[in-house]
Amino acid sequence: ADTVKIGYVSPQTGPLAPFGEADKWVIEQMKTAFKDGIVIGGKKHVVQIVLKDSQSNPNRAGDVANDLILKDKVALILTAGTPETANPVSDACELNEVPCISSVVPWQPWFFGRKGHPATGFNWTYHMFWGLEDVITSFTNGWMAVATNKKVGALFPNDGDGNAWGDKELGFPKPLSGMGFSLTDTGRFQNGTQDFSAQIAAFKKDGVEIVTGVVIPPDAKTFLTQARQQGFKPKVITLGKALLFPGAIEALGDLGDGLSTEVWWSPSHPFTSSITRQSAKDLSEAYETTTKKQWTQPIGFTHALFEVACDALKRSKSLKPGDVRDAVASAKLGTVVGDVAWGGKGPFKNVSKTPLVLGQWGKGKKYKYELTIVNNVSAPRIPLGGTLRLL
Amino acid sequence: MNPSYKVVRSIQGGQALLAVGLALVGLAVSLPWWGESSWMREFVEIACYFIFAMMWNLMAGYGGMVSIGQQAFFGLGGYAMLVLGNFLGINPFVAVLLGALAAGLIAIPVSRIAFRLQGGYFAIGTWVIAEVFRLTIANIPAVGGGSGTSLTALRGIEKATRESVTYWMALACVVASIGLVYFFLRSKQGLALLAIRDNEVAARSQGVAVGRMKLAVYAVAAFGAGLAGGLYFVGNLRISPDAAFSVNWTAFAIFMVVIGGIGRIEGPLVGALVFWALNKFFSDYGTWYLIGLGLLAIVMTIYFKQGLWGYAQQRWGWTLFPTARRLVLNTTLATGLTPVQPAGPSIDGMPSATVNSGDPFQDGPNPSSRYAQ
Amino acid sequence: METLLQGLLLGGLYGLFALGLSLMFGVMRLTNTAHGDFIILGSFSTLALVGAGLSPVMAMLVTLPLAWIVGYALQRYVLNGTLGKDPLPSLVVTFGLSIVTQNLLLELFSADPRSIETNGLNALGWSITPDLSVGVLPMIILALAIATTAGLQWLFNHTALGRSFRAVSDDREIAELMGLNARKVYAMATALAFVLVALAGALQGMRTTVAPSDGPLLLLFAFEAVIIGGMGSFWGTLAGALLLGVTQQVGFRFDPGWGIWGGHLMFLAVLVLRPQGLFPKTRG
Amino acid sequence: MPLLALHSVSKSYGALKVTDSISLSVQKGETLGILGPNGAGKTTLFNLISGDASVNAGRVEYNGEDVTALPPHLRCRRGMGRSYQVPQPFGNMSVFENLVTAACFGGGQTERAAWDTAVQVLDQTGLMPQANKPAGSLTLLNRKRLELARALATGPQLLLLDEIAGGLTEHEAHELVEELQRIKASGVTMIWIEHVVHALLSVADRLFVINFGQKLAEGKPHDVMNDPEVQRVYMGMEV
Amino acid sequence: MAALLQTHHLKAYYGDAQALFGIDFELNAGELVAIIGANGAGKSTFLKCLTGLVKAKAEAITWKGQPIGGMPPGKIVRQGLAMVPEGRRLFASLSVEENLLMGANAQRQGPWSLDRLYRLFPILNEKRHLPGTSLSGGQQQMVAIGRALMSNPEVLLCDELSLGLAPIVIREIYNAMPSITAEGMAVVIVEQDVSVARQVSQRLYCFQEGQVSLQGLSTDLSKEQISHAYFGV
Ligand SMILES: Nc1ncnc2c1ncn2[C@@H]1O[C@H](COP(=O)(O)OP(=O)(O)OP(=O)(O)O)[C@@H](O)[C@H]1O
Ligand SMILES: Nc1ncnc2c1ncn2[C@@H]1O[C@H](COP(=O)(O)OP(=O)(O)OP(=O)(O)O)[C@@H](O)[C@H]1O
Ligand SMILES: [Mg+2]
Ligand SMILES: [Mg+2]
Repeated sequence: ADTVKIGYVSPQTGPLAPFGEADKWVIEQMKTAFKDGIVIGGKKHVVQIVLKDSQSNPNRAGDVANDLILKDKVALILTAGTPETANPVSDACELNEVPCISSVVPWQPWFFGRKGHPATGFNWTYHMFWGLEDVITSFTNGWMAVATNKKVGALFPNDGDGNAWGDKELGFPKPLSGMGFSLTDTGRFQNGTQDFSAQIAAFKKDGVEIVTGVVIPPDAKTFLTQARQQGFKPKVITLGKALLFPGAIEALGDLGDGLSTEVWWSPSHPFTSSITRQSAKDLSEAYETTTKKQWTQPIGFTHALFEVACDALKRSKSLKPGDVRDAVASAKLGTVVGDVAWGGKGPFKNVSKTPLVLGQWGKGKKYKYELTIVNNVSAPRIPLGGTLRLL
Repeated sequence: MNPSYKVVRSIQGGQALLAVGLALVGLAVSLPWWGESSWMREFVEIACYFIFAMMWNLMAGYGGMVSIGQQAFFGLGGYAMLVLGNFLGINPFVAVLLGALAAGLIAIPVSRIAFRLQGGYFAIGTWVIAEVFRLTIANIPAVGGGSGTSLTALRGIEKATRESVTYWMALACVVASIGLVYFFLRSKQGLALLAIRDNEVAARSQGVAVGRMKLAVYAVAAFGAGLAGGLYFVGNLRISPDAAFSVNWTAFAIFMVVIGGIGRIEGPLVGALVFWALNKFFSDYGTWYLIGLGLLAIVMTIYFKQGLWGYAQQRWGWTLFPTARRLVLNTTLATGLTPVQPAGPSIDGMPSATVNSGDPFQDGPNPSSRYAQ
Repeated sequence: METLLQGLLLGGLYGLFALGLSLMFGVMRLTNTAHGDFIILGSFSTLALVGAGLSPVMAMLVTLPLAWIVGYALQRYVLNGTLGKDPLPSLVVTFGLSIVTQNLLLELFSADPRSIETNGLNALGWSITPDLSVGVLPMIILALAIATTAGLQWLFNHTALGRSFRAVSDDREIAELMGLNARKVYAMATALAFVLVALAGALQGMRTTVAPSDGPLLLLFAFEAVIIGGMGSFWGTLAGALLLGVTQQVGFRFDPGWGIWGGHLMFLAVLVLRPQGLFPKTRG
Repeated sequence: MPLLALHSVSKSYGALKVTDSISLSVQKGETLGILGPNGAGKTTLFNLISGDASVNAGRVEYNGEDVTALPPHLRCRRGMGRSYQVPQPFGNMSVFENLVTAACFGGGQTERAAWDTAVQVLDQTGLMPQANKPAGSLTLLNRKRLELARALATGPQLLLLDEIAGGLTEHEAHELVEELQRIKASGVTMIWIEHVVHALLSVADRLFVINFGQKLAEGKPHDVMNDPEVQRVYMGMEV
Repeated sequence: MAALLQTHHLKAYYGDAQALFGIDFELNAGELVAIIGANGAGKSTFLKCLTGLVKAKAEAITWKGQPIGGMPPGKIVRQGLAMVPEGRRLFASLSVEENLLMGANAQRQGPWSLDRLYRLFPILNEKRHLPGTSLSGGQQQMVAIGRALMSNPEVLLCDELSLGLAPIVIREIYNAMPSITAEGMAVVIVEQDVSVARQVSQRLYCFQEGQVSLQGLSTDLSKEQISHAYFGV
């Protein structure tokens, strides 16, 4: 029978490895789901999924994407997990004229980080995730619910996310000052920085009570331990990226309790898979049963990427890149992370948005730390689990 | 007064070799019409490695300057190309050349710092310099800072055109870099460079401007590295400081040169072929592949210093790019210096001089051994 | 004030990085481009032992003698063959070792950054004044750096081993004539350097996170400290390291993105203005 | 005007004063012989003249120009040719190429002209049979010959020769002397350091004796050799 | 009885260049032998072969009948051969006393100790803590000799002892010779100064171009023979 190959690129190793941790499991699940093949253009095709590791390294991500396109000759590439992987993969697809669906990057760093032009957009690359506007709304709403001096200290590194979050126009600074928060941003630092005393000193000096940012997990640990060493105790710590994962929280020991972060997917999200018909809760429980590990947020999105891919391939006239691309572009699908459809105005020609809420880590029953949703202003469909506590 | 003589600078079968070479180039030029686009991409990539290695060889193998910081110029070439293309709207392919030029020019002030150090210190010092460039670029938001940016200048150009132009350009650069190094080494300046490598003190006392020569070689090597960089990123569309200024570029160059044989033009050529083959068959082994490369470089350096081509040259006297000057006297006396061999036709039509006169000269053994350059 | 203090604490760690490099430079004129990777190797071996259930101190006690053996064997069987007037062989070989070490660690431990569990020691702070508090672990590191420097300097100046280090470094041929086996002396020097490297690595792993690809940056810091300090004296190396730490810290204050850049720039400035280093050897 | 004039030049290595305020001048066409015990500072004096070492004090004038601060390669291009006591060949290049290099850069010739010069010098110095051998493979004697040949190939006005006769057989020494006499007759000025005294005496117009970096004696060869101090210090024989 | 130290057709090379072309030499216990010869004749190379610094065939050099050619220098010095190298070559970063102690590395028993050396060269005692290289040439030469003696050798090889030294210093050093050889130590000196060589030695070898051109009892050889062998005239 004919074969259709789907490429998948994510960080399996390196500082961003937690983003790719669940991929192997999801892919196994997909192999079962696709074991009978899918019909494309009237012909049955065996599905083969090729997984490549970007090692959290943008250069490597581009290289493996090129390999997938030129050597493996995949029909479609899926990619997820921070701009460091998704952007170069998307660029390689755009360059080589192969369709690509990406996720787990706020859409601004994905679109503007790749120098996308809102008027023309991209021809081959499509993206599904939330945007900075959502994360700003969720974070600030959460902070306004507790008593603080509204002094915020920011940790924005010199990478795709950090540059977007900290951007004067697109990022945090403008809306924050609009809402009466003052922002201490000491500047972009290198990922893997071993010493945060400069930032800590600046935060202490400005009397910062809220710390936010988007840092990689090891840097969060370095920052938090050094803050403790140097006697800096903010009331709220809401970090993107670093605090998404239970493993990272556990590694922090006692420092982990009460930290908050953005939540893009959880078992309580009210959506179901178009392939397996599992609800979000079923999906996470299935993961926990097989792997004996606590659920993580990327599970939903990895799963959803395959949902969109499967749907598009089924609707595609042939395996010609142009046909597959057209099928992707015309997707209208309810997935386990919400509804996916492209074709809005400006950047939204290539971007489909999914909902976002705020969560907080606390001592759990089943696991050492569990995530509770504490603010849902920007996505009221997602049920609340509690309210934000101070540290 | 002078015995009549001839200076032979070619090898036997040179013309045949030249013909084979030209045929290969011709074949390569036509590749876009019959080959697959993945082949072109592969060639461009290996061409970048090769040009980079060739320049590293010129600098370390001939000039005695062992640098681990050549990625500075690779990255600068790439970024200069990007800035010229993205912001100034210059055709990216033209921008590649201009970027290389920029890298070469920047090398001149940089050399003032780097030349303060010698030997191993020079090596690591140049690495620090490369890091300074990396961090500087990473802190400039206009070029995307640490996350890098995409080359938008190429977006308007059709895929097939882009691919073949990039490919031809890489091919031209490969041929040009071989030609450049070859003719440079054959020239009077090449003689000076060899003299410096052998004995700096004596070279100075024979009137060779050692400092200027080293600077020239450093700048030319930077130009070549910049060229490789520009070319690489034109083929890749996306550039980031970590990729552009990665020490791996130099690591692979060192590997190729050491495997092929340092201080000979054939070295990087053979090294690049070996590297390409290893890469093709083993790169899927990922880290194990890299571990293997590292071990191979170590073993070669300790047990097999002259490299593959050096071995062939010693063993069988092979040379593809003759740069030596062999003196042949125009007499057929049995006791003569060198039997007037039917010296192979000159590979490139370099003049073989003949001066009249006819002194007999002293007896002597027959030194016909070729030797390493 | 706080910047200065934090800079000195950071410099203490760099000092530990640099001492081993300085030792190998000094005795063998060997530029070890794999130095940083060996530091990381030290971190990971301690880390693996802690992972296997040993306490951090026990793990270090196991790692240090192991490092001695590895260093000795490496010099004896690999690096000795590369010494000589031409710097190329030793550079290529150590560079090869760097790649091998990095990828081996990558294979064994993956690219994830990790840190060594110290049972909360790394979060302990010590408040000097109400607004000024420093980490206990960094203080310990600085103290160790100073102690190690003093120890090395003493070893070099006042023991038979130190005498043979200096002798082979001055004139290998004559030293052999005096009955020294230069290859063994070199091996001892590298072994000692490796102990320092392993110590530095373990402490680095406790203070912050380490990943297999961190090595080169550490090599550059160590190298800069050695050159800034000026060749030939360990106190100079430590001073260079402290200066580098303070400069970086000042740079971080100015803008976190430019801190390390500032350190590099200071190094280059020293190179241009005072190529012999700030505290060159003052003997006799 | 003398071709070369040293004005109280001094040089120390650490605490060791190797050249101690030496003044000397050499006229065009003259051959000056330099004698002195081992380690007296003869080679060092050459280094100061050729620019391989820089003076701590004093001045070097060449052709009326102050060349004290001039780097060696420019001094060479102004007409100073030098041979080294410890031969310094370009070991991986052939003898012929060694000479071509010297003629090209020291002599400022085009490559084509340099070939002519090289062939002529090869012929003149009897190195023709070795022309295509790598210089590194030569025997010591031939290396020393190459030193002379290379210095000649730069087309020197002033030739600095450091112990080129050591180890020659009687016959060879005789040939060398004849060769040097020919060079001298062609108008080249020479300074020659030599321990093989009888060879030196048959070419030198004047002798200059150094001991401990200082001038011990200077003058007509015959007078200098009969100087009791020179006999004692240099020949080491009690008179 | 076989000689203490013998060479049989010893050849030596520096890379491709041959420096010694078959040297036959012998030395008996308690003897003082001088080697003379022009620059580059191979005298230093010969001594380096004896001490293992230049490689030689094993059988080419025998020590008490045992082949020692090509042994590492460290082993040879433990057998009892010590060398005072040409140009002194003190360790620049070691003090006078440390330089002397380096000699004791061979750990051979015998009469020589720091104390005894300081008695022989009292000036060194005064300067024991100064860096070796800050001494005058003559004093450095004393350190170099002392360093060799500290290994309590049976044979002392001295290369160009008087090189660069004032005549008065040379005399001082040669005056110390008898007290050095008194206990039966054999000595080989390489000396440019023919008259000194003849005065102090019992036997003489003259080297020319890597070969022995003349040998015999110092008192038997005439000035003419020597200058013929030396200069080739
Ligand atoms: N680069 C240097 N560094 C330190 N000392 C040096 C240096 N060059 C020469 N010397 C010392 O200077 C002194 C004079 O050396 P020089 O080579 O000039 O002697 P020479 O008269 O040429 O002797 P010979 O006849 O043996 O060639 C010697 O003691 C030597 O050790
Ligand atoms: N390290 C070396 N490499 C190459 N050739 C060398 C080396 N050392 C000595 N030679 C050569 O070997 C030959 C013998 O040198 P050696 O030093 O033994 O002579 P010598 O008799 O001691 O002379 P001198 O009186 O100058 O000390 C010389 O021609 C010399 O040029
Ligand atoms: Mg001399
Ligand atoms: Mg000698």
